[in-house]
Amino acid sequence: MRALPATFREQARAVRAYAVESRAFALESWAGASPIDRLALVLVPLALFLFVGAVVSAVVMLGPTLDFLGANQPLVRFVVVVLGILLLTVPTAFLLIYMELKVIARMNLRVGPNRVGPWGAAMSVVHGLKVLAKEDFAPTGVDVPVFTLAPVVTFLASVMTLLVIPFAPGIFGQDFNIGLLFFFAMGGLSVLGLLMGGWASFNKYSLLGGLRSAAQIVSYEIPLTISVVGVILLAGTMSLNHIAQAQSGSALDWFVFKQPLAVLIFFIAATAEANRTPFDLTEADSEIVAGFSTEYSGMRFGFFYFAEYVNVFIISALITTLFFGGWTAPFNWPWPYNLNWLDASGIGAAWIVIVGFALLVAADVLGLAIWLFRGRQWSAPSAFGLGFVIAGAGVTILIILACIIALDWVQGIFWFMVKTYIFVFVFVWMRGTLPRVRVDQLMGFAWKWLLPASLLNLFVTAAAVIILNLPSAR
Amino acid sequence: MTNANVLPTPDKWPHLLLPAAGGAASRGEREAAGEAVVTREAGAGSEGPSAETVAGPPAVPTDLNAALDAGAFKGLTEAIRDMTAGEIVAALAGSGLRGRGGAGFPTSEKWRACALAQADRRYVVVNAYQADPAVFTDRVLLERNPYAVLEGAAIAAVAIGASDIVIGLRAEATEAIATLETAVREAEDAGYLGDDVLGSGRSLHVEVKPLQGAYMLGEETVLLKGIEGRRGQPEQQPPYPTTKGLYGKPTLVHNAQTFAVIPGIVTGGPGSYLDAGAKGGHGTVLVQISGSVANPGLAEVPLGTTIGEIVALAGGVSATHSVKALLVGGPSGGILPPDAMSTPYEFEALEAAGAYMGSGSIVVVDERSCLVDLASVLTRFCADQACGKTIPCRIGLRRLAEIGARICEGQPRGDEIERLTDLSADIVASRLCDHERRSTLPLLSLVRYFRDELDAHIVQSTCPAGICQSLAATPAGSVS
Amino acid sequence: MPTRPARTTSRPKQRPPEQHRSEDDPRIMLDRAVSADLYEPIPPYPTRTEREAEFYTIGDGEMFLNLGPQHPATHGVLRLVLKLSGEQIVDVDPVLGYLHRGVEKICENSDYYHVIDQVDPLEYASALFQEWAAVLAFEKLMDVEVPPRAEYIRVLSAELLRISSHTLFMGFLALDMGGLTPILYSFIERDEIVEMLAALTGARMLFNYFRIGGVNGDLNHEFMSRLGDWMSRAAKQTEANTGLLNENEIFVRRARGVGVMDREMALRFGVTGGNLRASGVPFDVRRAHPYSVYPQLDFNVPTRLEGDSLARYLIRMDEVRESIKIIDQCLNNMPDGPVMAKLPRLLRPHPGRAWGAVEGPRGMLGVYAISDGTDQPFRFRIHDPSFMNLEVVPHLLPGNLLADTMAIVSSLDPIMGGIDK
Amino acid sequence: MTFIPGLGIAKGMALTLRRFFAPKATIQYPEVRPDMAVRFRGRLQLLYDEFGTLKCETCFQCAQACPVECIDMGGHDTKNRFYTHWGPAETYGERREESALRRSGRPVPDQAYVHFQPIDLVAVEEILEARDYDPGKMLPILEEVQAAYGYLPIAAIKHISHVTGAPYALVYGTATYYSHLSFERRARTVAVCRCTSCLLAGSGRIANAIGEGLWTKLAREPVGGVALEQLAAHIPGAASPLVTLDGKPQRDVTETSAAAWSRALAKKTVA
Repeated sequence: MRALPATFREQARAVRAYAVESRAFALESWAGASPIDRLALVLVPLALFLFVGAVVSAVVMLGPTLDFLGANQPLVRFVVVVLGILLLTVPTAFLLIYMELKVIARMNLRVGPNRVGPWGAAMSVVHGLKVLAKEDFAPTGVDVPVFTLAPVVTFLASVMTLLVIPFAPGIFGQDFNIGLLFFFAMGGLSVLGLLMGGWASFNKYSLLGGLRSAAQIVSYEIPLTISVVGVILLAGTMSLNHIAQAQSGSALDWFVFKQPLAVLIFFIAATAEANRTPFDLTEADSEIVAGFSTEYSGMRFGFFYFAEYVNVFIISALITTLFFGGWTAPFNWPWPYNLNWLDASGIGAAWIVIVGFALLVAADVLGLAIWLFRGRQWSAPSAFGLGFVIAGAGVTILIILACIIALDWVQGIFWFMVKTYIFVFVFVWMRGTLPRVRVDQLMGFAWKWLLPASLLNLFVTAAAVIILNLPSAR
Repeated sequence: MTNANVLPTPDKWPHLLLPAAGGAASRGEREAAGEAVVTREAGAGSEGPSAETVAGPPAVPTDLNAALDAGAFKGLTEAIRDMTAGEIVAALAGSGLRGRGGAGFPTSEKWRACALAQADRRYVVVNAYQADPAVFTDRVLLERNPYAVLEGAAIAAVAIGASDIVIGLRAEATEAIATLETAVREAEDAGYLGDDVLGSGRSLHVEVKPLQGAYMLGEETVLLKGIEGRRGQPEQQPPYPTTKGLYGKPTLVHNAQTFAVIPGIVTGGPGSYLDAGAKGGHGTVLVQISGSVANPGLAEVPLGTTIGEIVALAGGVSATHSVKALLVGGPSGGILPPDAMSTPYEFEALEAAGAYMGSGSIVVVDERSCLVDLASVLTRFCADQACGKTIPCRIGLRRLAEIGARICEGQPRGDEIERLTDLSADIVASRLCDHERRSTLPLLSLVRYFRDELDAHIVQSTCPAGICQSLAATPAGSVS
Repeated sequence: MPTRPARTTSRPKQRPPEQHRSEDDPRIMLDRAVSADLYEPIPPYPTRTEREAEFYTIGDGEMFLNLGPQHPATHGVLRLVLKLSGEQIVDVDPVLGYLHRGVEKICENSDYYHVIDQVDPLEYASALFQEWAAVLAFEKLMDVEVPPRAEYIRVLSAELLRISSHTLFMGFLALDMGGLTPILYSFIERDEIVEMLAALTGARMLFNYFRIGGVNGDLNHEFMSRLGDWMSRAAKQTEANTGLLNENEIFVRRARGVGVMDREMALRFGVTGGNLRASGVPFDVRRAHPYSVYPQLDFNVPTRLEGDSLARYLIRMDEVRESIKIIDQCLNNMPDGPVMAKLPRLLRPHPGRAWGAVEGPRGMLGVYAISDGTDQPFRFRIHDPSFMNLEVVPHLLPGNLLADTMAIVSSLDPIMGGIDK
Repeated sequence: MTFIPGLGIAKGMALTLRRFFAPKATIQYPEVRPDMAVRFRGRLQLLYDEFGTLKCETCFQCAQACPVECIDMGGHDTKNRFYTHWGPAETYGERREESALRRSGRPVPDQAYVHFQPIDLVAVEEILEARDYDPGKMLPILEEVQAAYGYLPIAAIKHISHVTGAPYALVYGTATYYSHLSFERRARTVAVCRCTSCLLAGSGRIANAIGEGLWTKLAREPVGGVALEQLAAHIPGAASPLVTLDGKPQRDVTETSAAAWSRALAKKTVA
């Protein structure tokens, strides 16, 4: 009788056993390595090499770099700021996307994303990665150079405007004295990107989208700029930083109370400028599919998408700066209170070391307490870990409070961010509720209503300045 | 020889199948007993219509010589030598012989259909598979008179041009199998069977096929399946086995009793058979009488005699008890009231009375037993034995048995009787084989004749006979 | 151990022989076309009729724009070829048939029971009305008398479905005009109603609940409790949801005076239902050709005169209020008794013709059944209201802007399932 | 129409803000399952009637009609020994590749492959040789195999079906139809006669009582090695409620004593 073959289960077990013991052999042959092994094989030596190189160059080059930096302070400052702004925009865009997803969902009686990361927080990051990973191919018949440059122009236009926005007393990109003008100039550039995108995609829908966006932004640019002139008259300068300072003191000194009509016009015109509902004619889903970005995919579409959200952030920032006092506190805030007495011993920067050491000690004590309290069920490292986390949280809160009290720029950022995100919420709220306006109504409204209103506001403000002989007139 | 009790029958009754009463009395003794034994001579005209007794088969069943003296294989020699197939079938038609399988189908039509069917090979199958476990008629016939059956089958084979004969019977009937095999061997030695039969160049091979199996193998198409070694499930008819039977070839299937009578018809001419039976049917049939009778056993009864006479044969109802009902036709027979004693025991009358000949068994039920319990147990038996091929039989009978069980347990649903009759009508209407048509008889005859006992169970939920435990309202102590 | 014989069934896999690429190989032609920039326009579609020829000749400054069939806003797979000059619509050529399944032919090859569930997917947003029309026609053919309780249950479930269909209509109208929230509110509302009907009929969309001579199942406790709970807050919920749109200036400005359909045009094209009543003609099948128990129910037929998209929207909101009233009445005087008439297992109506019409959410839903005595209908003609309503689009759209096409088409509330049959 | 232009929009915004804080309508689907209505017809499951018996009669119509063969009717037998396909031989003949996976040539474990004790098939070969591999003589073959091994091993049936060419389902069908053929080695057999006169005398109730004692039912595969069978024919001359143990009639078994007798027998017999 022939020997009966072993059952399939046994054969499978045999194959797996072979696979395990042959794993050692696989590491030598690149083909057999799993992806993680391959990554490790490449990155580890590279990291080592770079680390060594950095240490050597730091030691050798430290002296000359320091004095070069010391020599031309403004250039360094500019480079740092530009880097900061560029790095800042993408996270804000992510934050806004996540906020919009969640808020509109809540308004629709839905829950919104809650599967990716805690409460769905990683949703926009995942969107970003997805957009990054997708292939952005150019369909046939597309005018390739214009097609690829369009998103860059739009994104840059909206990012550049961040340069002039005063986040806090000392914290701002570049304090041009013609900050506002620079702002509107950059705003105008983004329309160029949309047009280029629309025209280059060789698709009727995007063509319509592009033309619509051109018409819309151009016709809303005028009331937008005129409505801001009132503020300029009051503040006497176009530099946003000074405008913000002009409104310092309590909430009553904010220009919103002096320029009520201007706020309204500015708000409406700004929504149209950023293509936000109810004026999102450019990518009206139900009519012209996705407007100018119909043919875009991958990171090109990503730029358009982020540009839109950065625009929203900028506009709300501008509204807070121009009319709601930028980084000034709503009531005369007793602080910044001088905390120098804390630093009686004058060790200055050494404080950081002390705080770090204190943090470690606190972590150990807490870890021990938790370990005992838990009756030794937990393993020591996890108890210590929890202790460290709690201690760390406690220390950071303390530091932030100290900064708010002590440093005026932290305070400034706090207030600025609060006000800006209130307006972002309003924009998102509008997107959740309002239907879309028709193209001709949009145009009619701009030319027949907004323009005359902004002119009226300009005339009244000018008259007021002359008659009441306000300080800025002198 | 199984000690089945063969009841003595009055002399005027013909003895075509079994030797005359008195069990192993050899021919010689019977002569000594003074019975008028007339040996039928070939071609002799029948002497008048009155009861002629034909020399019964030899006392020792397998003694060929004694059998030859008694006229065995005479019909076969006549059939082979000087009768053509047409004449044999004509003789059979003249005799009006009807199948003994319970359905009573005229035999000659089957032969004609089988002879006409074009095929290179035909079979003759002797259905000696007595499905009803309580009845031994075929077994006793094979033990007491094997040569008659063999000769009948041989004649049939000659008539339809078959050369293979298969005898299917129960494996439990060990003596019958032994007797048959010795009879076949002796007949082959004597040249009546085997290759060159009586020098006529025909060959007749006989194969005895003991089959173990279920109740269903009594039905002809199921028996063929059993012989082929496949699942015993009936086939759609038509095509009838006469055109497409064993291994797909035309097959003639008859009960053993039908074959046993044929030699007499061939030798004595159709007339002799005609008058050997009262009005209605012709010839005799083996009936098994059991139940509460003085001397239960089986007897050869001419068709048309009343059930009362048959029961009297077995000594009548036992003295201590009175008859309550008559179960005629085996497990799927009809339960008839006592006044059915007067109905003649032949096909049409029984059908009219709501029973049927079936396996030829009559059970006398006395007042001690509960008819509802009996009917539901019989239906349960039929449901268990169903081969399961068709839905109405497989599920319908099971539901029917459940209805019977519910009535016995005393939890009948409101419209039990109407549901019962309605379901039975559906089962009978969509039957594939006779089992479905007959299995509904016990409960239906109960509804027809014993409505009061049924109502007692359903309405007052009492069991007059005290058999149904849950309903035993009557004082205990009644013998169950 | 039984060895399995060698596989003879599957052929060994070989690579097809490498052919020499001939001149007219498409890949060669494509490379040449793209590289040599010889991108001449695709020859125009061969026009057959005179109207088509006139439509497909293009003036200067004009262009064709395909709206559909995969367009996000068309209800199902409707394709509108627009001839635009700038944003202005010059002419429209609707193209139908993308959802054609030959339902009528299938119904003519199936027996009378089977037709009922063939008919459901036609007007899928309101499947019960379609069944009702078919069942009405067959009952006339076989002159079957439907028990009163079944009639009331039919009215009850159908009116519920009408409310859910109109809520859907409101959601899609707002979505086509850019609003994101109303569609969600309407789906929440609709889901509640559909859950209720699932408790009664067993299905959420394609119910297969009506039978010739009655309905499939009687009211059960689960359905009644959910209905009671929903009725208590139905009116308040509808007002809240519509409140979002009724006074919204943007919505009103986009809907008022857009796609005005006057009486003559509506009557000429056979438009029925809400769209007709919005143009001032108070025609409602429930009143004009009363069927079932509607004569005993008192409800009024809301009509408006303006005939624009806003009127069509407001009419449907009024109809929702009317339906809530009808459901109330049904619940109050619901008779008891059987829900299904006794019918033979095999239905062979005597040869004849019958017309059954029902007032569906989108208009008069009719079935014209001809039976020739066999167990399959000889002819099963379905009259669908959306087909008539869509007939009007090529006459309403020219002159409007591209954005208005959405407002007008979705205000007519066409269902492609019914149109393409 | 409101007279103040912005009022309608403001009202709409107010509504969405209220809904912002209102409870949400989403159900976290995989964790929280919606409770479908009782009468919901969308469930994909086998149906049971009010007595809890499975409504499926394995009539196999659905499996045959399924174009993609996604309905497979099969299962383990009541004793959970082997997996078998139910249904007519042609559809699920053991030779035809039932699963698309295997038809695609990939090595997929064959559900019909049954892990059963291998037996020495020489005896079967001899029997088949004697009956010259004729599927027509299936019954005698099976009886002789049962005589040779004491029961009908599945390996033997598979071998018979393979060698004689008869479909496995046919051989399996014949083996299960006849009650004297058994898949289970049985030490002793209790047979109850159910002829009319025995039924009259209460043999039906006796059979149930014995069945309870032996934890088995009539004509079922025996549990404890003692099989309860139905006597094929009444032994002429035996008393009316006839019960036989391995063929020998038992006098003392009556309705009352049947249960005790069968329990004693079960204890005595070791399977």
